[in-house]
Amino acid sequence: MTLSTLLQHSLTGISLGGAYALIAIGYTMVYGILRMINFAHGDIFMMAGYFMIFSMAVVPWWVSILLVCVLTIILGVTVERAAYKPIRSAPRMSIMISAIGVSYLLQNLATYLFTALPRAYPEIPILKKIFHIGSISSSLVTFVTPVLTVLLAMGLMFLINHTKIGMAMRAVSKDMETAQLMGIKINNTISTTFVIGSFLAAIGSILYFTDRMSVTPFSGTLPGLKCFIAAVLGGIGSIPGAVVGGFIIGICETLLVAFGYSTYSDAFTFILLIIILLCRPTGLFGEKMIDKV
Amino acid sequence: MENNNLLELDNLYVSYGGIQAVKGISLTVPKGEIVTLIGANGAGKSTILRAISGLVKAESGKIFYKGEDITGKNTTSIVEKGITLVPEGRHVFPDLTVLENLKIGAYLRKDNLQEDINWIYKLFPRLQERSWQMAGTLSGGEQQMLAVGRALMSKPELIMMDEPSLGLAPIIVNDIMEIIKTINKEGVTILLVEQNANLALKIAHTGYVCETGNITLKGTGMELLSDESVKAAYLGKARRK
Amino acid sequence: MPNHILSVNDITMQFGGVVAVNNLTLEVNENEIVSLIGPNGAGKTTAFNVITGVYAPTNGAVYVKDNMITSNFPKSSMKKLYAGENNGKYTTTMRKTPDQITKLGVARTFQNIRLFKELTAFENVLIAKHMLYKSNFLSATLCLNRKEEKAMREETMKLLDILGLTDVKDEIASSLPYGQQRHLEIARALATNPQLLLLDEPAAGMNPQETDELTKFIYDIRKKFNLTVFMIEHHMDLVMDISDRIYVLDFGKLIASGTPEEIQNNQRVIDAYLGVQEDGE
Amino acid sequence: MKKSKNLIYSAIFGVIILLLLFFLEANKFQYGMAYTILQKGMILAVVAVSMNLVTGFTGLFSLGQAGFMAIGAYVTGIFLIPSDSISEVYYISGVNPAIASFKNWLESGPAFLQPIIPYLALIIGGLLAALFAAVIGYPVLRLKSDYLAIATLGFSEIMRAIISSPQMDRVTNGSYGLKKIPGFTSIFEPFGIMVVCILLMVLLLRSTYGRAFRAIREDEIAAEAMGINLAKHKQMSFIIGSFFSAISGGMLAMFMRSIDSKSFSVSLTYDILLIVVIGGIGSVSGSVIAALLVTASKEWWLRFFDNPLFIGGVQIPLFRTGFRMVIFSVILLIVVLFYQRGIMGKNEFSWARLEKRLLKLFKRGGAKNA
Amino acid sequence: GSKSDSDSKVIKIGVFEPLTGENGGGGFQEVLGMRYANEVYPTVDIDGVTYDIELVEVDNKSDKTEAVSAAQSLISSGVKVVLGSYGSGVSIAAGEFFKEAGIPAIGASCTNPQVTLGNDFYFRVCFLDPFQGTVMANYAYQENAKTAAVITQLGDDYSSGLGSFFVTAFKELAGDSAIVSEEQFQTNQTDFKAVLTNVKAANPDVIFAPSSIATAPLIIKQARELGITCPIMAGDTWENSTIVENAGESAEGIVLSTFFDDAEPANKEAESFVKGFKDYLKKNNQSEIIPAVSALGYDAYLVALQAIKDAASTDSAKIRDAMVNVQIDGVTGTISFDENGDAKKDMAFIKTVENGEFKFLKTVTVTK
Ligand SMILES: Nc1ncnc2c1ncn2[C@@H]1O[C@H](COP(=O)(O)OP(=O)(O)OP(=O)(O)O)[C@@H](O)[C@H]1O
Ligand SMILES: Nc1ncnc2c1ncn2[C@@H]1O[C@H](COP(=O)(O)OP(=O)(O)OP(=O)(O)O)[C@@H](O)[C@H]1O
Ligand SMILES: [Mg+2]
Ligand SMILES: [Mg+2]
Repeated sequence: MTLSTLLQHSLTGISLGGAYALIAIGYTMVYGILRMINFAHGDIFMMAGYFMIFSMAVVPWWVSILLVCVLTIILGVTVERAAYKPIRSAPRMSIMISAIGVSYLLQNLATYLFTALPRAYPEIPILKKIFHIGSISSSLVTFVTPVLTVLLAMGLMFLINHTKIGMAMRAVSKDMETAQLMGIKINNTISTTFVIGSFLAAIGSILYFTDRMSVTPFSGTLPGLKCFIAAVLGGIGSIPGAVVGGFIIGICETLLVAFGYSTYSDAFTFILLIIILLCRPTGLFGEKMIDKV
Repeated sequence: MENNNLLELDNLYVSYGGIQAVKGISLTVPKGEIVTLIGANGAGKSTILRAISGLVKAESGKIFYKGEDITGKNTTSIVEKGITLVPEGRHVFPDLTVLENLKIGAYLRKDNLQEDINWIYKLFPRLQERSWQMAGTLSGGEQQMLAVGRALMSKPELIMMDEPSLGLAPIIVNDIMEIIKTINKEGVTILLVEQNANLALKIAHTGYVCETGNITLKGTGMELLSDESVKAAYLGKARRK
Repeated sequence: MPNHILSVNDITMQFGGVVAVNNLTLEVNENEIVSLIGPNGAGKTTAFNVITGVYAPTNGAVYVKDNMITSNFPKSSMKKLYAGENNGKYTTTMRKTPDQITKLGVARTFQNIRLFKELTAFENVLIAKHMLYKSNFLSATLCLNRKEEKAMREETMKLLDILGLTDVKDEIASSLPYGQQRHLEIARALATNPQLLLLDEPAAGMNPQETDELTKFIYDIRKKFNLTVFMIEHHMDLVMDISDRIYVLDFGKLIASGTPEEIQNNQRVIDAYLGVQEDGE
Repeated sequence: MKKSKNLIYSAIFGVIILLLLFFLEANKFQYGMAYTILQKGMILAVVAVSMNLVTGFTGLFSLGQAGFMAIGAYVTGIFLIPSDSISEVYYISGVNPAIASFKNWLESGPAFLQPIIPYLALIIGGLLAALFAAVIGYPVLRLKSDYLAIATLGFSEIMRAIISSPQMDRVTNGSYGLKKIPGFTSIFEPFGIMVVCILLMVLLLRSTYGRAFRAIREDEIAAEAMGINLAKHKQMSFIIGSFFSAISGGMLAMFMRSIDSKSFSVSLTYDILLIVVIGGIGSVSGSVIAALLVTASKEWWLRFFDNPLFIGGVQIPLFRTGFRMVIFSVILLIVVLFYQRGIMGKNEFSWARLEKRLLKLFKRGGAKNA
Repeated sequence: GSKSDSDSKVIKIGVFEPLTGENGGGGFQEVLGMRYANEVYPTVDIDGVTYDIELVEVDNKSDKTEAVSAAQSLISSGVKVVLGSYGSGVSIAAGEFFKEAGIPAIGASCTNPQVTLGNDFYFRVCFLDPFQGTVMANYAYQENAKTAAVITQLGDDYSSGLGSFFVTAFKELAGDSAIVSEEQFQTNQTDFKAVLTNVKAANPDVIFAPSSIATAPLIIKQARELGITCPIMAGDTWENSTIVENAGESAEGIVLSTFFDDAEPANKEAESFVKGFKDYLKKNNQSEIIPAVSALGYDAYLVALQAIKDAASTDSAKIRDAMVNVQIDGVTGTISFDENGDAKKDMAFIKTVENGEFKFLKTVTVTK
C-alpha cells in the first residue's frame, strides 16, 4: 500500500468518524438524561436528510441549512413530547419500545410519503469543493467534518460540566423527583437535551449526506446502529466518549476495508466493542457504576 | 391573610393505588414556628410532606400556602414559592460532587452562593473535606448531612425535613437539632418529621401525632412530651424511667 | 482461639485517596452480641462490606471460624494504592464471593434497605432458602423436589410469623412501611440459616418505642437460632442495652473497645461520637 | 373449589383449541392465512418467552436472540434438506463432503429414526446454541444492562457475519442461504413443540431457580448476599434462554422453508423484544398472547390498508402500499403509551381475572342498555 | 380493475412484490409495469366468457420472513397466477409455497438461478445471472479491458452471484490474474471510499459493481470523487433513472446490461408499450425513462394472460401446464421457456449513460 493510498484512507476514516461522532453524541445525550436508548435518533437523522432535499428545492442552501436545523429540532422535540414524555415513569424497556415504534413510524412514513427509491441529496456548493493534493483528492466536507465535530463536542462539554443547565441535566438523569425538589423544570431540561441532540443530528446529516449524496427511508438505520455502538464503546453518557468512539469506529472500519478485510468490517466493529467492554465494562469513558452498598 | 399561618392543610386525603395512606388530615404551620409531626412507621408522615411538595397528588382536600391554594400544583412551582423538602432517604445526586449537590440546591437562586457554601461547610466540616467526592460514595450519614445542607442552600421560607437524623451519629443529631433551632431563629419556618420524638418535641413549638393516616393529638412540644399516651407509644423505655 | 466466629485481621480499605478503614483488627466470639459504632463515615459499613465479600480489602484478612474469607496482598497493582504499615504482610490472594460467604453461615442486612422490591414478602424470604436447595435445575423444573419445596415454604412461614409479618406476606415488599421492611430484611437474612448475623443500622428510621421492641427481638432470635450478632447502630439506647462488647471506629481506625460501661465513659468516644449526653429530664 | 373451576375452564379451553386446530388442519387451504399466521405466532411465542426468561425474569438485557435463532435455523436446515436437493442448494460452491456423508448416513438410518429427525435437529441446534451461549456468556454476562445488551447484539451480528462469510460457503452456503427445507407436516407439530417448550420454561420459572432469577433481577447485591451464585445463575438463564431461542429458530427455518443470514438481523431481535414488551415484561402468557396478536395484526389483519379502498366507488385517498406499516407503527405506539407495562403487566393469565373483566364489561353494557 | 357487475366474472392475478424495505424502489417500478399491462389488457376471454382480470397486490417488504405470509395471503385470496418478485431472495422463499398451492408464478426480474431451479411452478421472463455475468465479461474484454475489479455486496445473493459469474467468465477470457481486486461491502453500507481507494490502487481497466439502486449512485459518485476514471459496469439493476438522478454527472459513462431498449422497440407490442407507458409514468409522477423492470413486469403479465388463454381455463394447474409451451412477442423480445422455466433469451442490451440518459450501445449474444 502506498503512502498516498494510506493517507487517502486515513482522511476517509477521520471524516467518517467525525460524522459518526456527531450522531453518537445525540445518542449519548439522550441516554445521559433519560437512561434510554433513543432508537429513533437514526431516523430523525434520516428525516433531516429529506428536509434538506425539500428545502433546497425552494430556497438557497444557507437558508436551507437553517431550516433543516429548525425542522429537525421540532421533529426531535415533538417525538420526545409525544412518545417519551407520557411514559417517563414506565419501565425502561417500554420506553425503548416506544423509541423503536417511533423509529418504525418514521421509516414507514418516509417510505409511504417519499417511496423507497433513493432521492438525490442536493449539493451544498462550498462543501463539495474538491481538493487535489498530490494524488489525494477529497472534498471540503471531508476536512470540515472532523473539525466541526471536535468544536461542537468541546462546546457541549463545557455546557454540561460548567453551566447550570448542564448541572440540571445531570441531576435530572439520576433522580427526577429530587431534581424537581430543587426547582428544576424537568420537561424543559429534557427538551433542551433533545434540542441539542436533534441539532447535532441535523448538522451530522448535512455532513454525512453531502458526502453520500442520496437518501432513502433506511438511510438512518446503519449509521444509527454504528453510532449507537460508538456511543457505547466510548461509554454511553459521556460526550468525549462518543467522540472518541465515533472516530475509533470510523477509522477502524475504513482501515479494515483498506487492508482487504471488508467481509469482516461489521463483525470487527462488534468484536472491538466487545473486547473494549470486557476490559472496561462501562466503555472507554463511561462512568463507573457507583454501587454503594 | 388574616392569620399568620404559612401552611395549612385542610382535610387532606392521599392514596397510593387504592391504599389510603392519609385520611383527612388538617394541620397548620404558623409562620416562624417549628412544627413537628411524629408517629409510628407507616403512619403517613412522609406522605403528607410529599403531598405538600406536589410529589404525590392529593385525592381530595386542600393545601394552602400563604393563603394561596397550591393543591395540585407541580413540584417545581411549589419549590419556587419557597418550600423545600429534605426527602426521606437522602436522595443526594450520586454522580454529582458534594459541591455540585450544594450548588444545585440553590438552583433557583441568582445571587452569589459562596457565602452560603462556606456556612454549610462550617455546619458540616465533613462535607468540606469531601467537597470533590461523588456524593454517591459518601457514607450514609455524610449523605444525610449533604441532603440537609443542600436544602438549606435554597434559602427557603418553609423547610420540611423528613427524618433528618436518620443514620446520623448521636453527636451530629444534636448538632442538627441545634441547626434547626438556629435557622428557625433566623426566620425560617420548619415542618419536621422525626422518629426521634424526644428531640423533635423538645425543640418544637407545636407537635402533631399521626396514626394510620389520622391526626390523633395536637399540642405544644412540651405538652406532648409529658403526655402519657405519647410516652407509652413513642418515647421508649429509656426515657420513661 | 477456637470460639472466635469472626476474626478480622489488619483490614485496610482504600478508595482512591480515602482510607475508609485503616488497619482494623477485631474478633467476635460465638453467641456474643457485638456492636460497631463510630461517627458518620468512620468506615463501619465498609468494614461490613469487606467481611461479606462485597469489597476486596486493600490489605488484610478475614476469617469466619477457620475459613479464610479474604486475604490480601499489597503486592501487585494494589501496591500503588496502599500506603499502610502492613505493606507486604499478606502475600497470597484469595477472596470468596458474597454467596460463598453466605454459605459459610454469615448473613447480613443493608444500611439502605435492599429488598427484592417487586416481589412479595413471602417470596423475599423464600428466595433466601434457595441456597439450601440440594436439587438441580432439572429436577426442580420437573417438580421432582416437592418435599423439599414444601419444607422450605413451611420454614418461611415460620420465620414470617416470628417477625410478625404473616399478615403482609403477600404484599409487595416496596409497599411495606419502613419498619416492616427492616423486619423483612432480617427475616430474609435468617432464612439462610446463619450462625453470624450482621445488622447494619437495624433501628434506623424507628422511633424509640420500636427500637425497644427491636432490642428485645434481637435478644430473642439470638437465643432461638443460637446466633452471634454483629451490629452497626447509632441508637445508643439499643447499643448500650444489648451489646456484650462494643468496638468504636473513627476515621477508619479503632479508637476504643470494651463493655458498654467502658465505652460510655471513654472520653475519646464521647468527644468523637457520643457528644454530651443530654439527659434533659 | 376455585381450583377445580380453573381446571374445568382450562380443560374446556384446551379442547376448544384442539378442535380449532383440527378444523384448521382439515381446511388448511381454505384458511391458509390463519394457518400460516398461527404457525408463525407459535414460533415467535417460543422465542418471546425465552427472551422474557432472560430479560424479563432474570433482568439480563440480552439482544442476542436473532443470533441464537440463526444457529438453530441453520442446524435444522442442514439436517433436514434432503440429500437429493443438496446439490441444488449448494449450487455455487458445493457442499462440504462431511455434511453430505453425514446426511447420507442419517437418511439410510433405521426407519423409526426418520420421523424424529426434525426433533433431533431442533434439539441439536438448541444444544449448539446453548454451548455457544455458555462460551460467550462467561465473559459477557459480567456486563450490566445496556452494555450487556449491545454486547449480545454484537455477538448475534458476528454470528450472522460468520454464517454469511465466504469461508462458510460449503457449510451454510454463505450469502445464498439454504432452501428446500422440508416444512411441518401439520400444525400440530409446531403447536406441540411450542407447548412443551413453554411448559418447561414455565415450570423452571416457578421453581426455586425461577425465584432466584427474579431475585437477581430485583437486586444483584442482595441476591448474592442471600447465597445466590450470580455468575452461575445468570449463565444458567442465558443458556436456557438461548437453547429455546434456537429451537424457535429451527422451527422458523421449517416454517420459512428457505433461510439466509439476512433473516436473522437485529430487526428480528427488535421484533421479538417488541412482542415481549407489548405482552408484558415478566409475563409468560403475555408473551404468548402478544406473539399471536402482533404477528396477526402486522401481517394479516392490517393488510387491507395496503390496498386501495373503494367505498361506494370512491377511492379513499390514504389507502396504498406502505400505509399498513404506518398504521402498524401508530398502533404500536398507542399500545405502548396506553399499556405502559404491556397488556399483561407482570401478571399471568388467570381465569378469575378474565371472569372479573368480563363481568365488568357486561355490567357496563347492561347499564348502557338500561 | 373497476368494480364489476355481479354477472361478469373475475380472475385474480397476484402481484408479489416488495413495495417497502430494501428493494421497495425497484419493486414499485416493476409493479407499475404490471399495473399498466392490466390497464391495457383488463380482460381475458375463455370459451367465449369474458373475465375481468384483477390484480391482487401484496407487499413482501423485501423480507424473507415476511415473504411467507405475504405469499400465503395471495394464495388464500384465490389468485390463479402470481407475478414477481423483484429480488430473488423473496422469490425463492415464496416459491415453495406457490408450488405447494399449485399456483404458477412468473418472475419478472429475479435473475438468480435458484428461483426456478427445482421448482416446476416458477417461470421467469428475464435472463439469468450466469448469463448476465458472462455478457458483461465478454463486453469488457471486447472493449479491451485487460484487468477488472469487482465490488459486491456481502450476503446479497444477487450481487455476489453476479459478481462471481463475472469473475469466472472474465478469468476465462483474460487469464487468471485479470481480476486485480475483489472487494466486498456490507448491506446498507454507504461509505465506499475505503473500498474504492483499494480499487483505485489496483488500477483496473474496468470496475464491475453489481448492486442495488440505492447503493449504485453512492459507488459511482464516490469513485469519481476519488478520481477513478475507468468505466464502471454492472447488471440490470442499474438501468434505472434513479441512479442517474442521484449520481448526476458522475453517472456519465457507466455501462450496464439490461433486458430492454426503449429506443429501438423490437416489435409492435414494444412500440405501443414505449409510447403508452411513458404517459403512464408521467401520470404516476415518475421520470419518463422506462425502467427495464417495468418492461419485464409488463411481459410477465402478458405471459400470464397468454397462458390463461392457452389453457382456456381458470384452473391454476392447467394454466401452469399451458405456460410451459407459451410463446409470446413481449416488449423485451420473444419469450418462451426452457425446461427450467427460464425464458430462452440469449441476447442482452448493453447501455451506457450519456448526457443524463441511457443510451443503447450494442447487443451481446452469448450461447449458453
Ligand atoms: N409508593 C407507595 N406505594 C404504595 N404504598 C405506599 C407507597 N408509599 C407509602 N405507601 C404506604 O403508605 C403508608 C404511609 O407511608 P409513609 O411513608 O407516609 O409513612 P411514614 O409515616 O412516613 O412512615 P415511616 O416512619 O416508616 O417513614 C404506608 O402504609 C405505606 O405502606
Ligand atoms: N465506593 C467508595 N468510593 C469512595 N469512597 C467511599 C466508597 N465507599 C465508602 N467511601 C468512603 O469511605 C468512608 C466510610 O464509609 P462507610 O459507609 O463505611 O461509613 P460508615 O461508618 O458506615 O458511616 P455511616 O454511619 O454514616 O453509615 C466514607 O467517608 C465514604 O465517603
Ligand atoms: Mg417516612
Ligand atoms: Mg454505614
